[in-house]
Amino acid sequence: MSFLDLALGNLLSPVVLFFLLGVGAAIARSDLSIPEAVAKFLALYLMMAIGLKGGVEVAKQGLTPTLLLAVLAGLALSFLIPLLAYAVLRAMTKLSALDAAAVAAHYGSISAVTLAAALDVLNRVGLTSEGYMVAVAAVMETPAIISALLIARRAVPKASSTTTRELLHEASLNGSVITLVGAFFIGWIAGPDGVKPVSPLFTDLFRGLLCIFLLDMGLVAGRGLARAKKYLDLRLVAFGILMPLVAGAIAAVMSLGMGLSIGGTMVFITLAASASYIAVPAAMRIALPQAEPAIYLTLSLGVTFPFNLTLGLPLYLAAAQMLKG
Amino acid sequence: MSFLDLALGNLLSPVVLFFLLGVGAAIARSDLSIPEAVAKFLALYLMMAIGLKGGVEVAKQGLTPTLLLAVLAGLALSFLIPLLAYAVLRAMTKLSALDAAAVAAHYGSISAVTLAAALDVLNRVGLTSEGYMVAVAAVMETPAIISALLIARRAVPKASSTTTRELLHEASLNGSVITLVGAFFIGWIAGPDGVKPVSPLFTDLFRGLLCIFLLDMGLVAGRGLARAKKYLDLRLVAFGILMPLVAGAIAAVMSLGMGLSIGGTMVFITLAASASYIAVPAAMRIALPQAEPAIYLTLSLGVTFPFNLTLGLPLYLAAAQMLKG
Amino acid sequence: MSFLDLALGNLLSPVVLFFLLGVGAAIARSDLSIPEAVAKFLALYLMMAIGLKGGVEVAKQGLTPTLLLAVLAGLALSFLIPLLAYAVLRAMTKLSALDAAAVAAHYGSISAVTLAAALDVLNRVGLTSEGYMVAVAAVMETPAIISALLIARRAVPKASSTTTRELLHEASLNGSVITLVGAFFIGWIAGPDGVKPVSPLFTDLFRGLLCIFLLDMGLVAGRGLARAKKYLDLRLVAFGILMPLVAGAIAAVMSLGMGLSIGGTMVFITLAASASYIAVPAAMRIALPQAEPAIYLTLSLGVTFPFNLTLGLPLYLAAAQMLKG
Amino acid sequence: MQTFIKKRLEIVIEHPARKGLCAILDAQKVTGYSVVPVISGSGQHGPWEEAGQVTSAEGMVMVICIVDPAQALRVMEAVYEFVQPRKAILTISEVQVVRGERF
Amino acid sequence: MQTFIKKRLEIVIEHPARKGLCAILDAQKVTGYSVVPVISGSGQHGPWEEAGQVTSAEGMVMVICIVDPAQALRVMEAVYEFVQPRKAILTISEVQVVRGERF
Amino acid sequence: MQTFIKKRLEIVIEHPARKGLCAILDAQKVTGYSVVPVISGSGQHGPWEEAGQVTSAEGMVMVICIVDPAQALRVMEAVYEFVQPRKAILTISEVQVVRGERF
Ligand SMILES: Nc1ncnc2c1ncn2[C@@H]1O[C@H](COP(=O)(O)O)[C@@H](O)[C@H]1O
Ligand SMILES: Nc1ncnc2c1ncn2[C@@H]1O[C@H](COP(=O)(O)O)[C@@H](O)[C@H]1O
Ligand SMILES: Nc1ncnc2c1ncn2[C@@H]1O[C@H](COP(=O)(O)O)[C@@H](O)[C@H]1O
Ligand code: NA
Ligand code: NA
Ligand code: NA
Repeated sequence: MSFLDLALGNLLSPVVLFFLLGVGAAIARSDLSIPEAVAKFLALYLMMAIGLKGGVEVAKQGLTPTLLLAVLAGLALSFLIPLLAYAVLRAMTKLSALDAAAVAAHYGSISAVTLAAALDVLNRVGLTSEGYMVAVAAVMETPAIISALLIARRAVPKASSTTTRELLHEASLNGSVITLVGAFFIGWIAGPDGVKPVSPLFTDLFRGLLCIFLLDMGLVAGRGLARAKKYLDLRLVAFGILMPLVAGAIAAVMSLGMGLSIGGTMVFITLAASASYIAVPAAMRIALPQAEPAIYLTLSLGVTFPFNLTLGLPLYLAAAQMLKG
Repeated sequence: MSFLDLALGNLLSPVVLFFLLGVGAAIARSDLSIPEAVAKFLALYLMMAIGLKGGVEVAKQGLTPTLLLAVLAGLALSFLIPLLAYAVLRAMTKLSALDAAAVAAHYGSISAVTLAAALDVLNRVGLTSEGYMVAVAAVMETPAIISALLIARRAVPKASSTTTRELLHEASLNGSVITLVGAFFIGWIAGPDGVKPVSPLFTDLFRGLLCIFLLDMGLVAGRGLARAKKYLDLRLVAFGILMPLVAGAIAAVMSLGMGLSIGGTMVFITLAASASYIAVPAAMRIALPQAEPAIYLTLSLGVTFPFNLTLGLPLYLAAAQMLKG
Repeated sequence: MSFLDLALGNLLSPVVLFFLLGVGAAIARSDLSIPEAVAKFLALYLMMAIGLKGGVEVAKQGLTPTLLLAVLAGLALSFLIPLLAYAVLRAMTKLSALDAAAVAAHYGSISAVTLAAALDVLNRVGLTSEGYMVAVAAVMETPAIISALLIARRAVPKASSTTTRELLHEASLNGSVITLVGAFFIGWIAGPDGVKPVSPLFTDLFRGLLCIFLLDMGLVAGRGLARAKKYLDLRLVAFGILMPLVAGAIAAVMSLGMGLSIGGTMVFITLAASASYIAVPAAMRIALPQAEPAIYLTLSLGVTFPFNLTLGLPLYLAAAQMLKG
Repeated sequence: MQTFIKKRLEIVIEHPARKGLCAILDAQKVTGYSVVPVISGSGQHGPWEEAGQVTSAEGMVMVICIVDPAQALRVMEAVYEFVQPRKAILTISEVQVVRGERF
Repeated sequence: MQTFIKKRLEIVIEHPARKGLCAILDAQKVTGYSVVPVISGSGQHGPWEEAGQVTSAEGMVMVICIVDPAQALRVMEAVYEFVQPRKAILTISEVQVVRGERF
Repeated sequence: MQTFIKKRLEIVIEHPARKGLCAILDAQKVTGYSVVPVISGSGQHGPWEEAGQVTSAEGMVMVICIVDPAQALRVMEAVYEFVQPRKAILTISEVQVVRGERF
């Protein structure tokens, strides 16, 4: 399928349409909102569903040496993307060192809902990905936080009173990481037969609940955009679109030597290209309280996420098809 | 089927039984309750499910000229029923002009959960309705609010400091209207194939979640009844039962010239007969803050809704069968 | 199947694995948590699902004289287990009379989630239980509370200012009891055909939602364990494991004369062995405010529940197979 | 703008005891009260969290009641008697209101 | 540690009117405000509960706003005008803050 | 009915920093504290809403702590040091309690 077909198919899928509905409602200042308790629950559900699915795949296919390669590549990306992002931000934009470091952390880490949407795209075109990509996603969540903290400390020695150890504990025990990893192992241990009785919830409802979650993400992103003018200038917006492309390109190059399937390659590119919006913002409020949250939240949720969801995903799939097809 | 069969089948369906359970628990002063976040989420879910279903039907059947007729008829009803209701209330009851106007607004607008229950009744007897009835429902939500505000302004010139424009904005961007309309267009755009992957959530679970929602409605209605004595006299209760019958009869007459199916006719009658309990009460608190909310909430939720759910729906179906059968 | 097979199969089922994940996350001090609104909703859902299932079974099988026997046996157990538990606690541990009475109430009553897990175990090994066991569960919820209050009053005459009548009202109208009983009757009235349209929610999703609920229970239990050291000594922990075994043994003996199936016997033993964690703690805060909640909650949720879930259930099934196999 | 001095009672109390407390306030004929959720806390009985709880046995709520100074003592004494055997915190402070006749 | 005296406005108001109230506070250029949920309550219009509500018509919220004494009267008057025709409670009390220049 | 004067600290602070603040209160050996949710607000950083948020990075909570006047200054200083670099509001007011020995 051509990129245009993929992009159009993506834009017209309920998942993306509900996101756009949310953005529209927020911009029109509708009072539509999803209760916080439900939003948090849906986020948790997505983690469980993705984790279980990955674990079951690994139980079916067994472990391959590619796994180790992919995990190492993911770790490296999560550590290094923040360095790149920081350098670009300091060179191209007027962000302070602290704000730049905080933004950089988001781009090194990953967004689970972007991953969920990627799996949905693959599903729609009839492809699958390696189950262990869930493990890759999990290991990529945290290193970027550490990396960004080291950058910030070097630039502004008094930036943070949190010790690296405290932060490492905080970040690796983050609820969403634990759920993803936990569900992955549960899926692996229980295997296809064990997971079958729970698949009406975790498989059949996946896309429907993803729609509701994306409606909510659209509302939050749309409300964030309202204040974008105050916090983002054109260069920052450009960064929010170019950074995923650059990070995705690096991941694409790395994937060449990794023996991943087309689906796996697309997922790997997506992980690199996506920016965190749950775990990293919370960690930044603890570690770098003086960085402005409106900047990194608006960039990650209001610029990069919508870009990835609408145009990025079909692009990454087209790239993966070109590379491995 | 005769009205008696329909009524009995309706009363013994889990949907109505759970409502009655809720009413009973509330009257017995049980502490049973559904968290507010969950109740709000279920309300949203019903809107999404109804909207999608309607949109998919339109995608399948295409648009017919009846659509325009039905939309116009709905608009007219929503504007005019409040006038009628206001006149009746002022003539028959002791309500003040303000309270009467506020109550009137509720009867011109519609109740989405009554619509959901009507669809469930149709489903049970193996009938369907025109998909675009969802659009009719959506256009009927708001005009009644404007109509009632104009009545109130004429009766009590200082009644409201809200401008009609503000209120129109508020009412038409109400979250439940946006969700219903948005989901309708998403269903239409995505079509049957696009919506299929989300149907385990939005179709298969519909009746089950409706049960839980109705349990909650029963609890709220039952608690409202406890204070009915203080705010409602016999004439108001009579109004709460006769008004839906009158509005439904008008809709039935109008439907004669509209070429609707039996199911569509029943839905149209139900829309006219139902009274709002989400969007209008909130709008009234903004537009007519001095009207007593206990009156209109108790009437709409404690009298008219239970009547419609238990006896009204089978009656409206029997009427539709008589008219179009 | 041998006990070892059963125990292993149980420990490796997603239901138990998610519970262990929750316990692990809590002990590691992860910030993973399930919103309170969602937890309360899941508890309600389990009640509705169990109740409906039981009611439908009764509608299918009709009532048998065993029902009456089982209900009477359940009533007797719920009244008497607190006496036994109180005596053991006063003899074996250093608990004050008030604390001992409060703990005793928990063991006489039942835990609905343990019942849900028991039904899941039966399901996994292809067995069923008598539908009316749900009614037995319902009648066992409350008497233990009254029983414990009488004990407390005798030991500490000024222990409670709540009258028995108030408490009886409070306890029998507890939301979870009402939901269970209500859903049971709805299932019975609506019958298999009536309930079928709601079974995608109440049957198909049962195990998946049970997993999420148990993840939450694991988190709560794990957090409770953190303070166990302060409130529990070794003897109390021993009580938390022995008491279910003793109560289960008594139920097993009683079941000999009751003509229950293997599944029904296992459920009956489980009911006796399980300790309440929703209705009774709340009732104790009202009736015996000076009893320390950390003691009874930690015992019931942190010791007895995990024991029953992991080792108890397979044991009770093995016992039932031995007795009735 | 004329203001009137009133008393503000703030009672942090266990969720299960909330109904009882409100009944006492009603019996004292206070003009009203508002209940605010408490999501976590710590005290002599150690820390607690509302998150994930299915029993409301451990949660707390905060009841706020504005009363006229002339009635404050009476209300306080009735409330104190009820909260005394329970996990609860009762504080009183002074506030000003505009619609003095409402309380 | 030096502290500064400020005024604390506490307004219990109907959920649907919350946006309007916040707009008035913004118009008065207060430095900020916080909104706290209210889950149940009682007053002249009888008792209400948030639980299970699908309409927010009956719920209340509590808006808390710390203002400088020099501006308190102006803010109070604007707020009073808005809340006067509505179900609402407005109380003012005295508090101390450390970062005096923030308010 | 004898009452005792205490201090009421009210701290509106970011959700992610809540654990840290509570740890400081514990370290100061306060007798307890209660945490109340904040659902929306506005300040120098603009308005925010809790609704729909999946990250708790932007939410705020309100921590209420009743302390003895003799310890108030010490607690306040420790709290101030922690909240100073953060988005937070700290106010102190006077309240009366009945069970003076509890705080
Ligand atoms: N000094 C205090 N300030 C504010 N809230 C408190 C204080 N002490 C106790 N609380 C609240 O009251 C609950 C029960 O207190 P306790 O009975 O001391 O465990 C605690 O969990 C807190 O929510
Ligand atoms: N004296 C009071 N103290 C605290 N809150 C009150 C008081 N009176 C009324 N309220 C709150 O304001 C709401 C509306 O009050 P009312 O208009 O008197 O029914 C009540 O439901 C309470 O939540
Ligand atoms: N004057 C104020 N009164 C009450 N709450 C405030 C005030 N200023 C700020 N806040 C709260 O503190 C949060 C952060 O404030 P700021 O750092 O000024 O953006 C706001 O979103 C409000 O929730
Ligand atoms: Na990334
Ligand atoms: Na109508
Ligand atoms: Na038991």
